[in-house]
Amino acid sequence: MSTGLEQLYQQIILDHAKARHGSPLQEYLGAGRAGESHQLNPVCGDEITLRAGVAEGNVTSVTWDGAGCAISMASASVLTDLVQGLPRDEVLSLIDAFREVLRSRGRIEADEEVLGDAAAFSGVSRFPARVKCAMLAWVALEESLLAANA
Amino acid sequence: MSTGLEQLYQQIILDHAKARHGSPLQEYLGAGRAGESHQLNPVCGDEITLRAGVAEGNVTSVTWDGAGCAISMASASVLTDLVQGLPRDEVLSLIDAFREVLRSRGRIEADEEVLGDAAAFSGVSRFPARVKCAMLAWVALEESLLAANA
Amino acid sequence: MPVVETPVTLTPSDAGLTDAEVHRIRNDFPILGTEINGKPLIYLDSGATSQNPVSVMEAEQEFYEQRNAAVHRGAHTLAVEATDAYEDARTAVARFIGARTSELVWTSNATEGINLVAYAMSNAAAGRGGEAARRFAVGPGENIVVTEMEHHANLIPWQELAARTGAELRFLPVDDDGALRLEDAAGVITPATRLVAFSHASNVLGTINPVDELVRLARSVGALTLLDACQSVPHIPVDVKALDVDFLVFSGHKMLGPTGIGALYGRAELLNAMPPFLTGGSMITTVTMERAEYLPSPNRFEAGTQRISQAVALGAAANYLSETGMGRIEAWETALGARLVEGLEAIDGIRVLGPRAGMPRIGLAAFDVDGVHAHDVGQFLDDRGIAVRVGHHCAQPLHRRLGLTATTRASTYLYTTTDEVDAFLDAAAQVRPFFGAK
Amino acid sequence: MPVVETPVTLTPSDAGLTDAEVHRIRNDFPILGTEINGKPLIYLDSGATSQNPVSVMEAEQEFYEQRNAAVHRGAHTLAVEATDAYEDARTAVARFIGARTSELVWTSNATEGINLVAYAMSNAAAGRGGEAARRFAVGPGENIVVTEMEHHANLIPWQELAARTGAELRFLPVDDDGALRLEDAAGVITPATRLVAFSHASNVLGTINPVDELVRLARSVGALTLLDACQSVPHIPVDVKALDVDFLVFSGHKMLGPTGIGALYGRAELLNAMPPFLTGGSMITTVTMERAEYLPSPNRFEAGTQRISQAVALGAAANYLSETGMGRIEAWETALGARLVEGLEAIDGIRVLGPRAGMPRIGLAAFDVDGVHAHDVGQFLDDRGIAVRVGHHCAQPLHRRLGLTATTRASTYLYTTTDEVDAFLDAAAQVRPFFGAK
Ligand SMILES: Cc1ncc(COP(=O)(O)O)c(C=O)c1O
Ligand SMILES: Cc1ncc(COP(=O)(O)O)c(C=O)c1O
Ligand code: FES
Ligand code: FES
Repeated sequence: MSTGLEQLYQQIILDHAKARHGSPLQEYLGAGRAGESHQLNPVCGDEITLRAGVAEGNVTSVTWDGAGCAISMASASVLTDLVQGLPRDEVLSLIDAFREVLRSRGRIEADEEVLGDAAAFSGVSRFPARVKCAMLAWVALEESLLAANA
Repeated sequence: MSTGLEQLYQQIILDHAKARHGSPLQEYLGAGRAGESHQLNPVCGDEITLRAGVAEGNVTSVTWDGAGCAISMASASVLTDLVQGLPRDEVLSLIDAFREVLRSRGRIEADEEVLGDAAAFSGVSRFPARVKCAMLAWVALEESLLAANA
Repeated sequence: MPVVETPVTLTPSDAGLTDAEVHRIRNDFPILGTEINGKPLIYLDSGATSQNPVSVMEAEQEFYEQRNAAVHRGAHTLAVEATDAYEDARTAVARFIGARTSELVWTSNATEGINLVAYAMSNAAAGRGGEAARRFAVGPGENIVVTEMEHHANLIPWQELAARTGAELRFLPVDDDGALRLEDAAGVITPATRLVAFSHASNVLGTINPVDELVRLARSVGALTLLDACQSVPHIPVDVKALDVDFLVFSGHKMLGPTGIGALYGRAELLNAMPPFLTGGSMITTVTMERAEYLPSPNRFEAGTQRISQAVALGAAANYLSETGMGRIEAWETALGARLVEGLEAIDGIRVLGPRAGMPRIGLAAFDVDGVHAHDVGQFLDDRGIAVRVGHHCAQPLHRRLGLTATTRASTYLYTTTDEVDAFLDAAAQVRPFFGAK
Repeated sequence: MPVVETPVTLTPSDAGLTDAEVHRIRNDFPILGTEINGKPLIYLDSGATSQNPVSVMEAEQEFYEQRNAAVHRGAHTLAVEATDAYEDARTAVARFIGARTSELVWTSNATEGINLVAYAMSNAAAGRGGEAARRFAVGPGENIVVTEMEHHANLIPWQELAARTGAELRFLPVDDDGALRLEDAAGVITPATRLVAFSHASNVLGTINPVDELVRLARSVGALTLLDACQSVPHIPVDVKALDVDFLVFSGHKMLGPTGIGALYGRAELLNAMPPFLTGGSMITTVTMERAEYLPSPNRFEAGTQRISQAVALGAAANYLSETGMGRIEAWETALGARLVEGLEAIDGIRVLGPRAGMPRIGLAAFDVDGVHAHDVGQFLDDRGIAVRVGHHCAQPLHRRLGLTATTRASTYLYTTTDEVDAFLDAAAQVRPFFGAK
């Protein structure tokens, strides 16, 4: 197996693709407000619907429904684990940082200190056709957080 | 001056282009019937309207109005001289013979015995873009003769 | 005229190509010698777009280096030579499908050919083209029929035509295996049907549809027929007169030609009565500020400066295919298609769409891998240098009907070897283990 | 991305090209070294179509030999590389005219770009695109305005749009010299005007129209503007934002690119609100048998497999022009245009159309030779290896207005030398004597 493929599909990604933390989508019954977003990847037709709860400036909950490739599903799952409980503003910075890595075509390495397990998606940046897969849930979260604030 | 150009624009052609025998178009007042045809060369937008009188199986008159290049005008003029008084059927054969030479891309030489001055147009067959010019009046005469018979 | 190289000396036989011939043919395709991810390219995506032989590229280059000029417009020598090359190519491609030269209209691709007919029909409905064009008009109370297996190219233009004119769009459904439910046809195709548009060979299922039957049904109600021949013209012998359809479209890039060119065949009588679609220069006789008179077919449908070098190259491609022999290409690809399906069906957790092994199919197979998304399948194969197509293959309704959103498709051509098919099958068997699917 | 060769090392200056530079540039164009009728080709028909430099042909060939695949559809490596090359080319060409990438739609040629807008407008009139598209709808009581000097490409599509929708087509007349009668504009462009379409530079007169003035007039009545930039984008620096037009079209084959490709620029906001024109694959998000949802611009307008290699080649052409310097090309051609007109005006019996010597004009001149038909003029020149264009140049109404049916046109480009212009003038002076005109 070439390093290319194993860099893309790291074990942690294959595992999360099956585990799908945060799925299925749930009503947000917590304090504060919730925002929701639906994202479609036009290349493949895959979709995700994500709902985020925000209370007192912190992301209190992320749940989602989605159908898609291993990368998109794993990315949503890892994202859910990563952001639960973090301050909303910090999460928005994380999303920016993740986007920057993914768009870098392999030039920028993810900082594991910052992105945690999501750093495993660094390899995706070398596969431009798959960048949207990895970004799908992150864009949905970004929109949800904006909606929750609106 | 190259032979190509002088083969195309033989002196007889340049002369006829100015003389324009048979032009302008005239009412046919003779015996028998007349037929008329209007031909447009879509490549350049040039046109000719030609009227032929036929009496007792003979072409008794050819007159025309036209605007076009030296080749088209000379061809109409030479044609007028050539066919006056000939049997209609013979004229139709002449038209076929002329067409065959013109479409031959230089492979068939015109028979001067048959085509007379019109043999001067042999050179046109080597210039595919100009074949329509030389044929314009001939097609008009062909249609006029068919119309006169209808 | 560009010199068309004879590809390889082939034995004059009606049997399929031989392995040795295919290997010689491959030498004409430089890209087949390249590597992907350090492995030799195994190109199994010819159903999407085919590769170009040297003779096609040379025809185009020779055109630009020696006779490039605007056609049908200039009287100078270059323009005459360019026009000759362009029109000779039209004749070559028309002959390739058994059409007359004036019946072949160049388009950008098959998609544009279908849009051309659809827009000409709504132009007729708006009164353009006068009485002669009445037969193309559609409106409320009338309908257009397609099938449920169509490529979006042969579906959306008709949806839009229906929306513009108030006509209805109907469709022949497929069964759970993706086969056309011909038994329903009589209820769908009615005297109110103006046109039946369907694909010759399906780009997903690999089936060849019963053209005779559908043409007969359409004729019996006075409807026109349009055949989407994108997946047939490149791969099997096609004769428009034998098929007896009214319109037929295909794309050059799927038949060894360049991108940016395709063709619409139409019966001369129809093309000359149909209102124009695109308008502009080179398709007119007389123009005033108020109105324009149009040339007959094919120029009537070719507005503006045309895809000249692309036409010349496509002519060379058609010649390459003819000289190789379409019957022999068909036989070769049929064998590859059978090998694909047998191999895939033998792999645990793989479901092939369309006809089972042993049933007729062209040289392609789309399949679902249980528990692994098609894009992950494609990525896995790409890592081994194997190029396949993944997704809905521009046939979302068909996928939805079969309970899927995306599949993986392997498609062959005259340059595909049995070794390549085997390498692909080998890799396909390792997909589920790699992703831990169970 | 294809490697774009730097054409020649040019001195960084705002002045025109130098004679020496032009001679070096010519080495990049193989066809310019060929002979016609045993004489060196003098190509003065770039206004119809330009010639291609080696770097453009190589970009295309390199594409076919190394990365040919269907774009936006495949996940495999070749498809990714093809998509990158294709989209990089879009960015290069968009930048070349000062547009954003998403504002540049590929078309077959300028003609198709104009048809695209005209059909999108009648689709809007038929209710397609919903409320957002209302601003594009035209109908009875409303009008479209063109000028009397338009190329057929910018006239007939609007005639047809008017005929389809019941709108009126109006035009700005020209005076006896062919200049736009701007003083009449206020009576022609009215609050009922929905679109004003006009050419930037005339392909017959060589004038550059007052874009500012016409855009201001159109804006003042709320009309959209479409600029036919076929004769400007290849020859002078063009910045769509500075021109402030809503739409702009041009053709690749007139700017060192291949045939079969052109582009439509539209303001992003407009393109995203406009209903689609051609429909099919690769321009949709979700498709059912009943309806389709469309992607935003530019994909919304690019149905089916695109002109991929042609886009890549056009990107290389735009880079070649940029690296040479559009300002310097403009200066060079302006000088050639002036030389042409001065020389022609000095010949007995020749009447040049458009601006007199000393007035601004681009590098072309159309003229009438008293007593000699344009096709005979062209033939005479061709015999000396000089390629010019003869006829109505797809502008019949303008010719009729000026009392002519056909003229001869000599047009230059960055590779045209002053010696070529002089050889042409020399030959032009011998036309009337040869034909015995007096
Ligand atoms: C001013 C003008 N407009 C439009 C066109 C049409 O361009 P094309 O034939 O490439 O579509 C041309 C060139 O023929 C032109 O010169
Ligand atoms: C069956 C079928 N129809 C239509 C098309 C559309 O062809 P194009 O994209 O070349 O217009 C394709 C290929 O994509 C196809 O396979
Ligand atoms: S392939 Fe659809 S999201 Fe990855
Ligand atoms: S050029 Fe018009 S008839 Fe000869």
